[in-house]
Amino acid sequence: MTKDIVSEIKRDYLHNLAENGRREDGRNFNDTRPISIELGLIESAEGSARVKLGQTDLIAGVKINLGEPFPDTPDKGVLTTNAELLPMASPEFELGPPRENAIELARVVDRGIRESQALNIDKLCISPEEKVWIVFIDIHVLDYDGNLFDAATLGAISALTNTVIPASRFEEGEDYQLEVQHIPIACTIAKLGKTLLVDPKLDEEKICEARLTVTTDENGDIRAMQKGNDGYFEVDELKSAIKMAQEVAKNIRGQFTFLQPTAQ
Amino acid sequence: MTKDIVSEIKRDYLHNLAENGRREDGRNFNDTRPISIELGLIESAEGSARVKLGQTDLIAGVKINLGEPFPDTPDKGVLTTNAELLPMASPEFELGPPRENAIELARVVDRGIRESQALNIDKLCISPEEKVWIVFIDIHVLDYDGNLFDAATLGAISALTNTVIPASRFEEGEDYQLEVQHIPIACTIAKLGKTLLVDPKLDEEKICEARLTVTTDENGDIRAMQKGNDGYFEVDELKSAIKMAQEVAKNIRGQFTFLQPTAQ
Amino acid sequence: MTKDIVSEIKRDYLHNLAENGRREDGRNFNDTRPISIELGLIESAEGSARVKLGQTDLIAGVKINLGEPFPDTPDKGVLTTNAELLPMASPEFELGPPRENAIELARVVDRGIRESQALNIDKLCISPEEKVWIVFIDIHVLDYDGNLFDAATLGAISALTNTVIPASRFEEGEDYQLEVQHIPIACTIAKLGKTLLVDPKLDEEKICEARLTVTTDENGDIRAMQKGNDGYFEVDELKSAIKMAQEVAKNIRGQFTFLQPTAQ
Amino acid sequence: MMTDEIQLIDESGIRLDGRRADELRPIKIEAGVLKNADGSAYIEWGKNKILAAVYGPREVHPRHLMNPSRAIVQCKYNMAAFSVGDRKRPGYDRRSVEISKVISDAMEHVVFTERFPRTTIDVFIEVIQANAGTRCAGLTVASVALADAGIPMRDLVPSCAAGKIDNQVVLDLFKDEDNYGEADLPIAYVPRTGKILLLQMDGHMTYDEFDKALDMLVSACEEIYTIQRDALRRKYSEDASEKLLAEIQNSNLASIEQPSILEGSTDIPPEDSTIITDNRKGGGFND
Amino acid sequence: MMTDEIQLIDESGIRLDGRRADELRPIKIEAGVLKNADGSAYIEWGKNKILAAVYGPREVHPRHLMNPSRAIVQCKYNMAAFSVGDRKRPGYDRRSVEISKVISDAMEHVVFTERFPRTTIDVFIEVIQANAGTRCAGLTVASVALADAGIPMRDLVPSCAAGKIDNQVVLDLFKDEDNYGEADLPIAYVPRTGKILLLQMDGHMTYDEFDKALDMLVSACEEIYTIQRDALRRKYSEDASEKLLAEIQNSNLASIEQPSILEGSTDIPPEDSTIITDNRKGGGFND
Amino acid sequence: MMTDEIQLIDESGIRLDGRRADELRPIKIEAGVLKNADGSAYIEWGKNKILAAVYGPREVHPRHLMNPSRAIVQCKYNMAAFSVGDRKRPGYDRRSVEISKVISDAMEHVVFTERFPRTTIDVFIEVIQANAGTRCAGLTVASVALADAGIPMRDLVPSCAAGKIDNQVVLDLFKDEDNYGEADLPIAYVPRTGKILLLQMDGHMTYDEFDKALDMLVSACEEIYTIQRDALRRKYSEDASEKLLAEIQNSNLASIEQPSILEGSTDIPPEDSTIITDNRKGGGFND
Repeated sequence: MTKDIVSEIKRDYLHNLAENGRREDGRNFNDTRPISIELGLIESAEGSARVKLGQTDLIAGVKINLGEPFPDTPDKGVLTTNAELLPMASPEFELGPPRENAIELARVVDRGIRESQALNIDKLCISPEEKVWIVFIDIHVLDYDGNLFDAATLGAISALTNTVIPASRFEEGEDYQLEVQHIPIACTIAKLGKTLLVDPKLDEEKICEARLTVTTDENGDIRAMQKGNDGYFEVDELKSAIKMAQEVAKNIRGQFTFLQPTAQ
Repeated sequence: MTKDIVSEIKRDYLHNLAENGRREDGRNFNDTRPISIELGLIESAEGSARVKLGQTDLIAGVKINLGEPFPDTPDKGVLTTNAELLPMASPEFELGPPRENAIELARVVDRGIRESQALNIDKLCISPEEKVWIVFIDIHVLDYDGNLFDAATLGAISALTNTVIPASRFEEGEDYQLEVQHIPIACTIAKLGKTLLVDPKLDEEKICEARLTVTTDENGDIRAMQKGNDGYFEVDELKSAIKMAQEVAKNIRGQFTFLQPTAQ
Repeated sequence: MTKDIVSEIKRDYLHNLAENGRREDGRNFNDTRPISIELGLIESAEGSARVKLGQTDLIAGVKINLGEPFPDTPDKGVLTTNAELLPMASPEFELGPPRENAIELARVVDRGIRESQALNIDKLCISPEEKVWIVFIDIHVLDYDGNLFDAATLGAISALTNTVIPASRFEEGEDYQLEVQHIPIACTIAKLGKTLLVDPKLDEEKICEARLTVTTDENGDIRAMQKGNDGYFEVDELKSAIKMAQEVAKNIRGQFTFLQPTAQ
Repeated sequence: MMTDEIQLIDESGIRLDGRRADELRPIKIEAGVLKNADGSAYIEWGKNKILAAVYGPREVHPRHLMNPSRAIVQCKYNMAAFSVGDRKRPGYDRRSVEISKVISDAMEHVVFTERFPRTTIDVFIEVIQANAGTRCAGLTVASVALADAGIPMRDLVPSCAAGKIDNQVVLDLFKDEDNYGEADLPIAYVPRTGKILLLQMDGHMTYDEFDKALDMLVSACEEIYTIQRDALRRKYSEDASEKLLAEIQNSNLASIEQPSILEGSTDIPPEDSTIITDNRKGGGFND
Repeated sequence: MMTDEIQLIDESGIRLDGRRADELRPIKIEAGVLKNADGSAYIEWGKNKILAAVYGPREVHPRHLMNPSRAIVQCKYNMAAFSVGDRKRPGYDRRSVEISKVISDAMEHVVFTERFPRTTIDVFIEVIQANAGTRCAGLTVASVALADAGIPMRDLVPSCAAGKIDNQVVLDLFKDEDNYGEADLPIAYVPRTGKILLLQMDGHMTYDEFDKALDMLVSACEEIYTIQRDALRRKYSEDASEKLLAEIQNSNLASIEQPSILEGSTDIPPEDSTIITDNRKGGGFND
Repeated sequence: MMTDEIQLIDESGIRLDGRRADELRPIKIEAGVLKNADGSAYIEWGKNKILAAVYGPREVHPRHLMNPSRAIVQCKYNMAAFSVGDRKRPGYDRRSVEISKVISDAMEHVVFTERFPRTTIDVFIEVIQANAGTRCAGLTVASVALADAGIPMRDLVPSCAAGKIDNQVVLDLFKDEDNYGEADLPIAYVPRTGKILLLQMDGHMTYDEFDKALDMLVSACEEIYTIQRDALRRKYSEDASEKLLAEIQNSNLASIEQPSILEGSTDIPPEDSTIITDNRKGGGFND
């Protein structure tokens, strides 16, 4: 994601636009691109969602296995998140084991889900020290036009809301719906010069000095944050960014009825 | 195995020969090179064979361990095949984990053995879900002069015919001979222009447009096939190739008395 | 550790010095550099030591886990040694999995500890075939100025002398001091021309034709040796080198009171 | 492959999913489904769901793979972790390495690789949901993606497998049949030229069974070829797609100096091309 | 992060290790502790023990990472196998890859990278003993090592984390608190310019709690900044270190044509440097 | 290495396999056993069965290993999966990396590497069946393979191990002895020059025991040296092999301008060679 790919001309153009209160695609600074979510498209998965955020396109799939708990949390289920930046998604993505960017993406999504306590991992324990459900979230990025953090977090939580625990396959009783206690929504703010803007598309993401991903729950509480790039935020910018993120997340929640906890 | 290594001159020469019904080493199109098989040369292996097919030279070794079955086949033994294109065998082979060609070789050999039901994997189960025999076939290629598929399959099945299950080492009773139910023989046909020829040596293998490996059992039934290279076969060529392969396999069977099932 | 880094001029200079009975830093041929050992500096480790041998600087840490014995030694604990040539220690060290030199270092240290029977691995068995103590020795090289073999062996044995088995953490009774039966000391002799010299610093190590590491126990008996580089020793040189190593080891033993067996 | 008690074909010759022995599963192909790729396509074949994307011709990495006289075609077949019953560990395994190789060989035959020396044409096949027959479906959709990328090629490549269940030769096994089937025979067959570009087989077939299977596969590939062409027709304007498909029809007559209209939209424009059109995105060619 | 029965703060607001809510653990930094590295520093922060070493500017490997217009800053955060309770497998894992990335981003902001095109500045952070807060301690010590290496930079970068235990916002969690804490908020904050260069958070915080934590962190970073400067003062002669620190103080005023005195001692001398001094080893600058 | 109740030497000093303390296992060497390699040899040493093959001098990969002033010698020792009791996972492990290193060092000493700057001489040692002592047998057969490849070299390198069983120093442990032995001392010793090129040891030996072992090893290496020379004699015509061996005999007297007849048959002909002969394959030199 080197900045050299976007030419200096493009950089100046986008900065000038921003100084004049505008964005290349006509959005306001606090507008996201159009979001579409298709649920349950993968029958082989326990839960799934395809998210399109503008032209960023990805699938999140949930698979659930029976396994052993970690020794230091013998009475809790296991959650594990992986992201694949498929080489089909961008000429910049390469074959091979996940690089830095894929690892960061997976870890930021994971923290959003984990720290919001979206899942009750106590309930994923069947028999302490012996048998627990292992929840795998796999993000496959198909087309990359910026802001994977928000799209991937949205994919992950959406897939979880339609996940069925395949208990019968493992002879552990009947299948049942996975409970989702909280709905984390990630919102990424990019900083261009003095401007803060929401949901950066690829060109904006490449030239922004800094970005901040803020994942909030349905109460607006902060559950995870990640600053990126070699630029900086001042304290006031940071506070504004968080408030923007809270607003946007609320807005996204309103667009999709399934983005609601199924359990308390 | 890039074709660029053999010069255009060599290519034209071999094509011209083929058009005139001849091969560089004087063989007929349906002749294999001389085959020698040395059985049981590796005392540390449960079974072994060294196969020389012309100047292609390899050792197949069988090792047997006690282990657990795969969860989805709890009452069956395990067969696993690996091939090493040792760098000593050719200046083209490199150190490191197995590449594409070694993987394809191992998988084609494996399919020949597995799909012909050479082994009765039900009988390799000692205690369902708990203990089965794991049969490792390892092919070590020592000298490479073309047509590894046929030589390696011959090595694998020959090694299996002299394999003893080391039961006493694992305190599972007395050692006993591994039963071999079927004898798969692979025969590779190369296509040069309009000519089909059997057992291509390295030069022929490098310039042929396409090759077809056909593995047949003692009844002439087809158990595995693999087409290679970026050329094509027409339907009639394909049928001729299969019939050639059946003939050649029968011929090879006749050369070695041990190439017979030891069980039904 | 290519020799080309030290220029020919440096090489000639050091050879000339040696021919005249001198070394660059003024030491006699059988002098080691100053040695300092700090014990127990790593609280998170079961045992630890930081060794400075001149400007070579490393930490040896011991961690102990509960685990299963190897199948072929069901009634013995497990000892495993690893060395990391951290890229911070030298511009020549690279990131990534351990290379040849790190592997050789770990194995030579390991042999010194193992073959001297420094640990009584029978006593590290808690329950045969089921539970044994696994002793991990990790060497982290922080600054590299030659002769890692001696420094690392000294670090490993020093760390072992202050190691406490963390039995209580694994609910196996109270913590207790690891017994050390023997104290192996490694001494490396470098050969420059006809000169044998002890504890080569980096410049000497780079230009020496051959080196010999001799690990001896408190009785002067030989427990491990490793010759290095593409030069040679004659039989008489070899014998002299071993005697020098025995002398030097005795000398080092005298410098540190804790370098004594804690058990017989 | 194993024989078992389960009956897979009933007395009237109908299979578990209601098909006849020589009947394909429903196949839908859509071209041009991704933004970044130079070409792309999506296939649903029964319950298989597969995306293909093409990049290139572009620079070769690592450089030692570069061929000074032609392009290389590198297909990479990959299964999503969630595409199968038990989660698959992400990344290429031995099976996907082999499948990638045989698919690459088939594609290399139809692409006019000699026009793009020193480059690579990368084809990524991503199996999103798998239900037996993914290598054939993957190859089928990959050749549509190549056409969508404007890569000049001799032909589209339809692919299909036959198998054997309850001792009968049948077309296009789905997963439950594959689990209990006795043989699997995937091929790629170009109807217009009669060329077999991919062939693998495992299981147990007599020569006569093979012969019967081959007949079925030849017919099936003709059917699939039509579906591939229809996908391109739907994607491009009537006029453009007719020209495009006519070109493919005649391309085996075309000399290298008369490339198919399919070409264009490539990073490295071929010197000898007479018509360069970007038929991938926007403009008059789009539906 | 989990809530539990254990009480981590007593009635009078004192934590398990005797600290108040807004109190840092003891911090000691020493500059110039290694021989081979171009610059180095050691930090003890509570029970954390961390070394940092700097090499560069030097040639980039692998070469495709090279930036023709500036240096890249590559920080590698690594934990020793024996630095934690259960032995850690040697080598980089996913956590250390992420931490290395966010630390590299922060360092890249302060280094005058444009002066050393086509080079890399490598920073190795080795955690010898870990007790929560290692990424902040690692970044803190790394910027002292960079200064010790004479790399021209805009500023030192102090870093610290706040957290939440027993529902209260507190500064600088140690391990026992971290195990049972409800949130963790590491930042890097440059007091003189008010720039936040690193920020991560996980756990559960209301906006108001975040606000309170940020206040604490800003104060803490000022305190740590002083400790960093003192470490350089102790290492270098009074005169040299005053000049050096004054330079850092004013370096945001300095144009690129007037580099900080910190520069020098680099393999590739910048063309525009007016004062080149080796302040790493020997000579008058040493204690 | 462990001591146990099992008696490994009987009262009359005879070992389990009938040998005396200072007796070698039977050794057979054959040169020139592979077609593709530039040189090759096969050894049976007791129950050890080992092949060695040589390629080179040839281009170095990866290129950063290249030495501008001489050839590098890269020996790779590898064990076949089926060469030992429990199947060995294919590929290089830590043990084989170390053995490869010490063997490479020994070979590098005897090859006239300065004649082939910027190249590599690759030696592949493949253990087909292992029964203790494979590194010595591997080095022994590798130097015959180097000679067979026509690589100019100072000498052949015989290698052997001594050990200690039942508290006695004995020569050339076989597997059962090795399992219960108390020490292992492999060396490579060139009889004509008295040079020790490889030496490792583990176990427990007094200085006097070491001294005794060394005496045994020196004699043993003389014996093995003869077997190596006989292998070359059998391979080449009487005349050629005598010249070849005489050359090796005298090669330490030979200046670099008078290379051994062993050279030739290399891809990069040395400029200073006076006699270039392909003594590997066919022609009058063959048996």
